Amino acid sequence: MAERYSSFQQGGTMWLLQRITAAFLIVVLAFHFFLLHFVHHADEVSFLMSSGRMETWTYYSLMILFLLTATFHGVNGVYNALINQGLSGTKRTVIKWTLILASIILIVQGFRTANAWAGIPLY
Amino acid sequence: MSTQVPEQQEEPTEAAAETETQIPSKGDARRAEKRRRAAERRAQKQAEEAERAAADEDTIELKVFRYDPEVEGKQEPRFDTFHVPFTKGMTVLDALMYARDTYDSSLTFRHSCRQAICGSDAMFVNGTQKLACKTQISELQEPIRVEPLPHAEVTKDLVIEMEHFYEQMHAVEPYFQTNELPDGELEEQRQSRENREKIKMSTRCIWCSACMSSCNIAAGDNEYLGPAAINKAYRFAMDEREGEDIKQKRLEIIEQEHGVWRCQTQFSCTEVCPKDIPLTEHIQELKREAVKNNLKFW
Amino acid sequence: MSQSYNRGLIEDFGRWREFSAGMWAWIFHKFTGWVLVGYLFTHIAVLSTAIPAAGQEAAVLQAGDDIYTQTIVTLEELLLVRILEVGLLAVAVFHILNGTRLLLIDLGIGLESQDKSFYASLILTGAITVASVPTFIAGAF
Amino acid sequence: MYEHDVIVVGAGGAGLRAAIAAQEAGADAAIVSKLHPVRSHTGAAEGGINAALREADSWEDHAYDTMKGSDYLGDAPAVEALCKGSPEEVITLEHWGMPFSREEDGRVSQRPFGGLSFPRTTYAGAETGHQMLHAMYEQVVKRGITVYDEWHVMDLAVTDEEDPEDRTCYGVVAYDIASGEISGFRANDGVILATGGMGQVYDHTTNAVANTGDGVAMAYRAGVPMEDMEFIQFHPTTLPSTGVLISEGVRGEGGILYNAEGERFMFEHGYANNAGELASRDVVSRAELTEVNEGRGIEDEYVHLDMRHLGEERILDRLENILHLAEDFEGADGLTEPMPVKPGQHYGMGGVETNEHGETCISGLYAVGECACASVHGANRLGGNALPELIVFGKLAGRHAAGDDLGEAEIPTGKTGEYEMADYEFETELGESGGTSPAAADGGAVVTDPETVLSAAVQRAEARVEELMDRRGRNHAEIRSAVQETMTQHVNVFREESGLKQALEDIQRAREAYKDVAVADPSRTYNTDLIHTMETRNLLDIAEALTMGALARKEFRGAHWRKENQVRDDEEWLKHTMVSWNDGEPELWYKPVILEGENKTYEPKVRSY
Ligand SMILES: Cc1cc2nc3c(=O)[nH]c(=O)nc-3n(C[C@H](O)[C@H](O)[C@H](O)COP(=O)(O)OP(=O)(O)OC[C@H]3O[C@@H](n4cnc5c(N)ncnc54)[C@H](O)[C@@H]3O)c2cc1C
Ligand code: HEM
Ligand code: SF4
Ligand code: F3S
Ligand code: FES
Repeated sequence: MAERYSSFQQGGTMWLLQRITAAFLIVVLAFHFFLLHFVHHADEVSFLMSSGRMETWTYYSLMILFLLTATFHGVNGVYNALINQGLSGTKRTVIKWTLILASIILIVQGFRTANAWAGIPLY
Repeated sequence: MSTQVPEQQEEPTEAAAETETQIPSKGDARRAEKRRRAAERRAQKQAEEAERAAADEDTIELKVFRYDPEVEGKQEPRFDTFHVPFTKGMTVLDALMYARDTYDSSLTFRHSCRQAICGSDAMFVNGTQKLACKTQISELQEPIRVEPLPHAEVTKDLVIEMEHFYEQMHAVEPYFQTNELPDGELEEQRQSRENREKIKMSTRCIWCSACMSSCNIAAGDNEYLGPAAINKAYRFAMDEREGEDIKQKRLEIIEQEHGVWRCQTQFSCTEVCPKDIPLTEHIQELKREAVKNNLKFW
Repeated sequence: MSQSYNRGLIEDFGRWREFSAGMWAWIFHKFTGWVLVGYLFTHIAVLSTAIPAAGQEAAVLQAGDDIYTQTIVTLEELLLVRILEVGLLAVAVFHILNGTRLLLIDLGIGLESQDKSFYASLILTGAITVASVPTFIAGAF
Repeated sequence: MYEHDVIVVGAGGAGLRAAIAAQEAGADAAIVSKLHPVRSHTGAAEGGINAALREADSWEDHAYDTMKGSDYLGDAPAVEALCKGSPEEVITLEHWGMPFSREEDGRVSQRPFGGLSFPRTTYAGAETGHQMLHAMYEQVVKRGITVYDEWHVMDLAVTDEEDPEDRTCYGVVAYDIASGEISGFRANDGVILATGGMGQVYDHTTNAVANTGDGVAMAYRAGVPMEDMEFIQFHPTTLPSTGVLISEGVRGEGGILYNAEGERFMFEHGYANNAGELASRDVVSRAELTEVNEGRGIEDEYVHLDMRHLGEERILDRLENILHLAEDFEGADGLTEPMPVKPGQHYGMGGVETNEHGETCISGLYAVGECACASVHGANRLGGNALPELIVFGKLAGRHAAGDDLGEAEIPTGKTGEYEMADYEFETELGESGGTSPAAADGGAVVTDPETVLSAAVQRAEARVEELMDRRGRNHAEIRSAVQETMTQHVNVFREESGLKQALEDIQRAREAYKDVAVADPSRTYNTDLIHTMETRNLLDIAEALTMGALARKEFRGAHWRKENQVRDDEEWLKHTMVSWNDGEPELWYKPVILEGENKTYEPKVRSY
């Protein structure tokens, strides 16, 4: 990894990524909420409509990006909060990997769902 | 009037019991006896004062945290109430000194300069970290509650263990380092006015640890460098006279695991700092500086 | 930090009454952040019903009788879910607004008025939430 | 027991500099201080450090100004060492990163100060002392010098030969404030006292609560004379309720002093028709007190310092710090109302007698900083001359203690040079008539083995603490305030014979009372009651010596004003007052002033500005 060759520290990268994803999420989350609660009301949601949206590749990639950033941002946020409260040692390693595992599952599941809508057979 | 009264009544019996069970030294017995008498005298004096105080309008009520690990009756923390005559311009420290010199000479707190420069008397006054000598009584709501700084081990009464704070301060290499000294013996190493202005506020820290005590993160993560130490690092990292390579080293120090990234911009450090140092601003600037620096290498 | 005796609530959140703006902002941001991650996980779980649904007959899908659509519709019929959704909006809006505030602070903007911007985030969150209640509740009865 | 080559007592500017110098000279130096270093009162200094740094300036001019300022009671070798050493020391501080104020070209700023013929006061805002103290402490951290903080040094471990000049100091005994442990600190090469001022002898002072003159009293009891103790500088503008200093800068910018009747008394009552508010510190202090004494004071206590007419903009620009001080410590808003001020004790010119290397007459014992009297300030200190004293003599003493050869000193110490005994008869009994004090010289066989000397001193200290803790008696606070009150009333800016005699009596009474002083707090943990009780004893010794000197010195020189004798008397009084502790009894004597400098002799002239 890059930090082997520079002074770039883990803490700094994560901090920066947390801000960058936050900035990205502001836009996407607002869009997401607006689209699914105001433009289309939540109770009108149906498989086909979702499917229709997902079949546009721009929307599909936006949602995948949304998934990735939100997962990173959320999980990293939780992890950070725990560290701030003094989490350390083995406990910390365990929690770290648990969180990573949970994120992977979440992302895989999200991918599959999106693919199901988009009609991509990979689900 | 004060929470200590029942305990005082118990004390004589306790002292007597001690004499029976273990054979104490003469000194111990005398001390126990003395303690009892002192307590009696104090109770009496306080009762008298309280009466007088009740009659007198211009008196303030002070509730002070008391604890002493080795004195019976003080091992359980309690609050004592003192009534102190108010005089114009009186500070919390003045009131404490009055209470100590008049009612109870065992009331313990650090203080020295009385002018907000030695940093010994940061305390928790009515729920905020304050320098006692710099806090006017007239600005406070009564009764005035005085406690030792939160998030630190209490040594006795209002005195806290400072060692941890000093360690954090020392952890950032808090001394000037430079490779760029001028050649001449009496030649000074120049610094621009702007640069001195930039570091000016950060050099005002008096090591009172009020900021550290107010920070939730420091409370949760004992190893967090804390606002004061990071500010100290800022003071040097931003000093143009130190040179680039040393700045690199400084950034590495503040970027460590328990360094700047721990700060969650709670601002309470900035709010309590008696020297008005914009701590959060300095911490944030260091974060950006660190990121910028890292991007350079990428 | 460990104490050799009990100093009561001095050491922990018992001091909440004495918290200042920045500390409240921190607490709320944390809380809303956690709610959002929690929601993210459940959200994906619920949406996952789309996976089996994709295997169902086209007609069933057309009629909206597929398992995904049914799940959503059932959930949306519950008043509780609607109310929770309003809560979620509030949480998200606050997190976004305060997150923006934090981003600005990280850029060194508006440090002096950090308390004001926190209050502004709170008020704005309240206003947006209230304003959107009708939209959310619509069709629930 | 702890052991180091050089033990420095005190961690203010003087102590820190001494420790650094000793360590640089190869010694294992350690600092023992009752306060953590950054809490030392050096941090309170505002104004600046005098140093002849510029081409147009010279150390000779600085020396001349200092001699004149001292009213010719400074010793030329010491004054010249100060002025020669100061530039290098200031630059050293600068190289250690001390954030001085800067000129456009990046060089350190200098400003004019009272009594100086050139603007040579180098400064860092209005917080020079703070910056200096911290810069030096940082160097101590960098060098890894051991610091025993919150250890109160109780006494010196000194051998007990008959003559103080034959004695040797092997270390100190200290009390760990946090735990109550008493321990010896063995010094292989030397002990350096740097315990700072003694302002607590007065009840109204700009000094810290910790400034109780411990070092002076300890050295005194070990046999080192106190020199020129009667010369006390009173600062005219301190806040009445706390003694916090309002810098001379306010008057410098045009601040005006008014009495209760709204008169600008400096002019209207003719105290200083030319300089007005900007007359020298002693003149303004006396004027203020005269106003109060004649019934024109406000609340019979203070006068007003008004700066409102300077306008908000100018005040905020140059005197912002003052606004905070008045607001925080007196509850007064300098923008909308005049600030109450009165004279307060500020600086003790006298102290432990040393030569220009900081050595006392006891071998292995040094003193530097405000607790020492080398003497550079003579009868009156110039503003900005104390801080250079700390670094110049701190360094010299540190090096000397560590074994560096500094050549032969020119100032004799103890009764080694010329001296004369005083022929003044004191009416009051002085010293400890009961003779209970375990001073170093307590007769019997002469012990010279360091270990024995030290352990005997530790035992005495332990017995002393036991005694104070065990017995019942009165609280030190009443005794301390009795002394402070009489000193403030009688040995203040104005001194007259009857008052001085009264003070000596009061001090003697306080001494009597002190015999059954007791510590009420039974705890060994952070017992400040005990510490203050021990300090009070030191105040007694100092107050007494100070008053003795003041009573005997029948002239008006520098800060010492006598009602009966309104002129400077060079015939009779061009000499240093010395007070020695002779087996429990103070002894008054005099030694000549050295006016011969390296290249010239400083002839006494009329001190006028
Ligand atoms: C308000 C104010 C403003 C001033 N402004 C100026 C100025 O502008 N320019 C200038 O040149 N001078 C100024 N002075 C004078 C100058 O600041 C002092 O004379 C000088 O700082 C004294 O330094 P020091 O190192 O001798 O003592 P301090 O800094 O007082 O240090 C004394 C040290 O000794 C320790 N100590 C004392 N007793 C014991 C004991 N029993 N055991 C162990 N340790 C002990 C203390 O803990 C402390 O660390 C000012 C003074 C005051 C009060
Ligand atoms: C929409 C825009 C968003 C913005 C602007 C935003 C902003 C931020 C910022 C700046 C932080 C860092 C706080 C700090 O470290 O000091 C943060 C933390 C966090 N965010 Fe977000 N965020 C957003 C969306 C989300 C979403 C969608 C989630 C959920 C998946 C989320 C979950 C979290 C969590 C759990 C934290 C950690 C909170 C803590 O400190 O305990 N955020 N957010
Ligand atoms: S930064 Fe401020 S609050 Fe913190 S220790 Fe320094 S002076 Fe005290
Ligand atoms: S209070 Fe703590 S979280 Fe940061 S802004 Fe101050 S250090
Ligand atoms: S007593 Fe020195 S800062 Fe308050």
